[in-house]
Amino acid sequence: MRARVLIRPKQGILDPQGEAVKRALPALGFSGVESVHVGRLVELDVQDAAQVQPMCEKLLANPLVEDYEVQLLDGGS
Amino acid sequence: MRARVLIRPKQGILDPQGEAVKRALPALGFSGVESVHVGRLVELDVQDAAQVQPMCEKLLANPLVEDYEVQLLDGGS
Amino acid sequence: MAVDVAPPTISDALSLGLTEAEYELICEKQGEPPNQVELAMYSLLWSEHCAYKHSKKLLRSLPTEGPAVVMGPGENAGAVDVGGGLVCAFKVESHNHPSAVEPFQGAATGVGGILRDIFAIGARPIAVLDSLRFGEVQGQEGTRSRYLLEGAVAGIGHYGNSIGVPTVGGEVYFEGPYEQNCLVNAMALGLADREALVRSAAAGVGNLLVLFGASTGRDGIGGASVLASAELSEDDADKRPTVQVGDPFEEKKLLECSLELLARGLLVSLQDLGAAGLTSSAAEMASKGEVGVEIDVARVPLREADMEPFEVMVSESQERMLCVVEPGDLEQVLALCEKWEVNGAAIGTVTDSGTVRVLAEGELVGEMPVRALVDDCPLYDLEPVKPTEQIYPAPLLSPALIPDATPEQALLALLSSANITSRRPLFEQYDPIVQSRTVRRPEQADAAVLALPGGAALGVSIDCNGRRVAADPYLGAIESVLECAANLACVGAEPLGTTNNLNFGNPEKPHIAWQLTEAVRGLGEACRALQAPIVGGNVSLYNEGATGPIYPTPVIGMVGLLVDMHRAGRLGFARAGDAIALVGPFAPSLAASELQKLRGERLPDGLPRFELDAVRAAQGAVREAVRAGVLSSAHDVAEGGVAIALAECCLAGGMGAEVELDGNEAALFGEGPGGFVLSGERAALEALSEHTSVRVLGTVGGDSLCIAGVLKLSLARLAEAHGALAELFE
Amino acid sequence: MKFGVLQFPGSCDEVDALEAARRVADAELIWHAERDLKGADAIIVPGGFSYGDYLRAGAIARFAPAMESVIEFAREGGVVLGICNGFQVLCEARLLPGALLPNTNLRFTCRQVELEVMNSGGTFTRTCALGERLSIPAKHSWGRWYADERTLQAMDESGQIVLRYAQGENFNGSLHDIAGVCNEAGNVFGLMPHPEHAVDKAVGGSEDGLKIFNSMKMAA
Ligand SMILES: Nc1ncnc2c1ncn2[C@@H]1O[C@H](COP(=O)(O)OP(=O)(O)O)[C@@H](O)[C@H]1O
Ligand SMILES: [Mg+2]
Repeated sequence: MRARVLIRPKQGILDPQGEAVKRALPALGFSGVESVHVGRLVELDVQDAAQVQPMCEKLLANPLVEDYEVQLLDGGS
Repeated sequence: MRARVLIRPKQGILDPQGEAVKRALPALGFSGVESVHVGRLVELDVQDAAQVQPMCEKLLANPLVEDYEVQLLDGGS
Repeated sequence: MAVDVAPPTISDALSLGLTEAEYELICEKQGEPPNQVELAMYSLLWSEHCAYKHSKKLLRSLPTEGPAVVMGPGENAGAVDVGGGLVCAFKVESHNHPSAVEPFQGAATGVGGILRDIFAIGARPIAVLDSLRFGEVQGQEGTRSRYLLEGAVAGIGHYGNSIGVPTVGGEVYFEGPYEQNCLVNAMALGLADREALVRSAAAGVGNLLVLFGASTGRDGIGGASVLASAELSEDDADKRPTVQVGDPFEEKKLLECSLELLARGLLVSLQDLGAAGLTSSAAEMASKGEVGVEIDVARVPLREADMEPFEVMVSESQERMLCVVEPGDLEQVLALCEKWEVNGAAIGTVTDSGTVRVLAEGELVGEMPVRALVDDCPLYDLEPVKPTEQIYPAPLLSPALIPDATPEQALLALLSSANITSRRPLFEQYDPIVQSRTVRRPEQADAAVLALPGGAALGVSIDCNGRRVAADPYLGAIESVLECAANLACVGAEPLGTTNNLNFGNPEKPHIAWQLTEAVRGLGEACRALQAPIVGGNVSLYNEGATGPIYPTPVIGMVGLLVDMHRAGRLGFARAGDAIALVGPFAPSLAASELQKLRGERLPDGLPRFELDAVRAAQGAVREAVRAGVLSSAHDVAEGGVAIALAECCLAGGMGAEVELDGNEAALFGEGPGGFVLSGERAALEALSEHTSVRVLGTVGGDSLCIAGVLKLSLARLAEAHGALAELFE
Repeated sequence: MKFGVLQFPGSCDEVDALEAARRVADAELIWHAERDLKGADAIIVPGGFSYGDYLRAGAIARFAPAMESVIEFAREGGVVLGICNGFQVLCEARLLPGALLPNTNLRFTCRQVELEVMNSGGTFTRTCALGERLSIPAKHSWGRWYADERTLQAMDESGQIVLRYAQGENFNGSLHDIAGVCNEAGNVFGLMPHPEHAVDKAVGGSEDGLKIFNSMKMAA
């Protein structure tokens, strides 16, 4: 089964990438963007969905600076 | 309104980050993971949702090596 | 944002790390119990980190003056004259605790912090060096230490590489006592025109305080959060990051912006924001200028809305600077901030009140006498007592060293041991060449060499063998200073000045107080003898955990001058047929040596004594020979003794050697100060005997290291052993 | 003859490139916000970490006003060299084919590498012999050049593959060991290694990088 993990900079923690993108957008003619955050996307095909959570804690995310969200998508590839 | 962009390495392009994660998992006691891919997550609060697509084309993703998927989430913060 | 909070109590003060007596003294200085903002600021400025409560008296004993010294301790960094109207600013600083929590960001922000100290005095950073200590990295038990090592090295590289300052050298040791308390110290060097140096003293009543750089978030508020007026919900609670994220891009802009502001003469004074953020920067600037300051926190650009005044004052958000400008220049200053895409805001003024006044939208929320904040924190005397027995457990027996190993086996075990193997897997992650000044990179010579305009050059080295300091804090500290000076001698550099970072355990414990006192005594004596005064440094105390204190680790950084960069020394053998000599008053001993460590032997109580003057004379002789260009290579004898030094010369030069040496272990692997392995014309080597002892050992050549009748090892086998660290990075 | 060297926020090797260029001709810095290329005869997009490499290396710098002028300049046949981050910027700007991806070792790596000259006819390597080896340092974490098979084939046929890493020198995993490529017209060239850090024997130990600056001088 396919699992998707969305990993974001923790709330309140500096997000330099998001800041840089936000600063860049107006010059490219994109206005009215209030906030930008850049994180990581991890997609896995796993046999045991219950393993995804612990994987995030142990390896995929750095809980000190990142929040993560697990989405289980049926099917897979 | 909140927009989420999922950016993935194109099919067939080597994804060393995904490979590294996959290699690391067994040692941590996780088995049965068939494939892992690591990409980028960009989340924006925009006034005009129609701008997100062109933003991806122009800046957020590199179509030569990356696929992207836009998700519009209502609300935002 | 009015703060109609119940005033904090003494118990708040205690939980902020103040003692009862200190709290009462604060009440006395204030004439009333401090309010929330005031207590937050006192608790930081009266902390060990800012006030040096347990070290200041000791530090006063260090030599800080000399012909080359332009700026001594007291400013953000020290500086020495390097000729041609230029000065070199340098300093080492620790980021141990943040690195133990999150090694990548902890090490990265450590580099960011020391670089700010350099450009805060108007110097352009030209080099970084790192000094690292971790627990043992082999095997299962080594997992955590490997993770810390990987993270710290990646973080240092990330910051230094991204900001365009070369990381040109460093050192790393792996020892059990660092398991719970890793050390991450970073040293930086900068160059400036002598006249262009700027100080941090605020001046000119009516001048403006401008904060520029990154916006201010809830970074590093940690402890002070007990003062929060409203109890935070779970959700808000993690608005207080426990880890600070470094942004080298922001700091690169900040660096260029600061230097351009100075170049255009727009700044009266400049100060970085480090520990204790605005609180310490503003108070220090006021104190040094003997003036007052007034700051309105509502004018500080925030990353997070709804921050309380005390949070703004104590925030440790990275990549920020504070400067004093004349009102007429404000517009130009802000325009330059625009150009470099950094925030800039006038947040206050210089006053004659002699106090630090904190306003929130014009409303007074705190006022403290500058003197009370900065100077009146009580200093404590140490109560040193030499422990009756060695306090450190014996190291684990190394599996690499089989019982009664042959000299060959012992040499390979040493060469592949974590403290001796090649550091290439680490330093390959650093950019050592940006700025086009690097004449000698890691593994080319014992010290890094950086070209100066006009053909001279700087030599720089950072070193400390904590295990030897643990065996004998006084002699061990002297040896660490001598090791740095020996490295400089090998490239032809004469010491100009020294910086140091005193990493120790809990100074309130008598045996740690003893280590600290003895080490500082040795440090001062060695720097006096070498005429390499201390121009700055840092202190990191309380590095101990359940398993005891770290080894006492007075990390020494030394900067010296080469006359001619084209004659910078190399460590590798360079010419077949060259003679090889062991030079200097070297009395090898196995006490506290790497071999003893591999054998799992307990530290001895004390190191062998030696003649400081004789070592200094040998260093002078080597330096002059390198400068005269009569040597092919120069390398000092350190961990692993003469046999390892020979192997390193072979590997660095890709050439073998045939030598004669006693087969006994002390002669092969014994350690101690004062020894050099040199190669060159036999006559040139023998000529050194005028100044120091010289023993010709043999000649360069072939493709193996051969010690007659003792061992013979091919370069290939040596290289394999020397590359052992690489496995950790796969 | 005059080189113009771009300077973005986060550029690091721009002064190194400036000084290297000055060994063979005049050179001057061009601020990213300026459209005026100051009459430069050849442009260098230097190394470093423009905009912190955030999002993707070169992705943001590619839109700087100065880059718009450089794109025009290149379209009109102007000589443009991209070094490391500059190479990434030129790929993002589509002035050069392909893209640069994270090193397969996933680490920033700095090594003195041996390069092989695959095309000695062009604007940037005319002072080199075919098959000649150049010793030049490389230092980056996003150096794995990639293009799809069709593009690659076309480039091969039209001699756009200018430099390869020699046997065993490719640490970033670049396709076919490719270290440097030019556009079809041959007036735009990008490489990951740093020729500006191989111009002085005393500092760095090799002078092979000068050949590239000399070639540009002859061409421009
Ligand atoms: N071990 C030491 N030896 C000499 N000077 C020191 C030492 N530790 C700290 N100092 C000096 O004390 C002053 C304050 O140090 P520190 O608080 O680290 O400054 P900053 O906050 O600018 O880093 C600096 O000038 C520093 O050089
Ligand atoms: Mg400072």
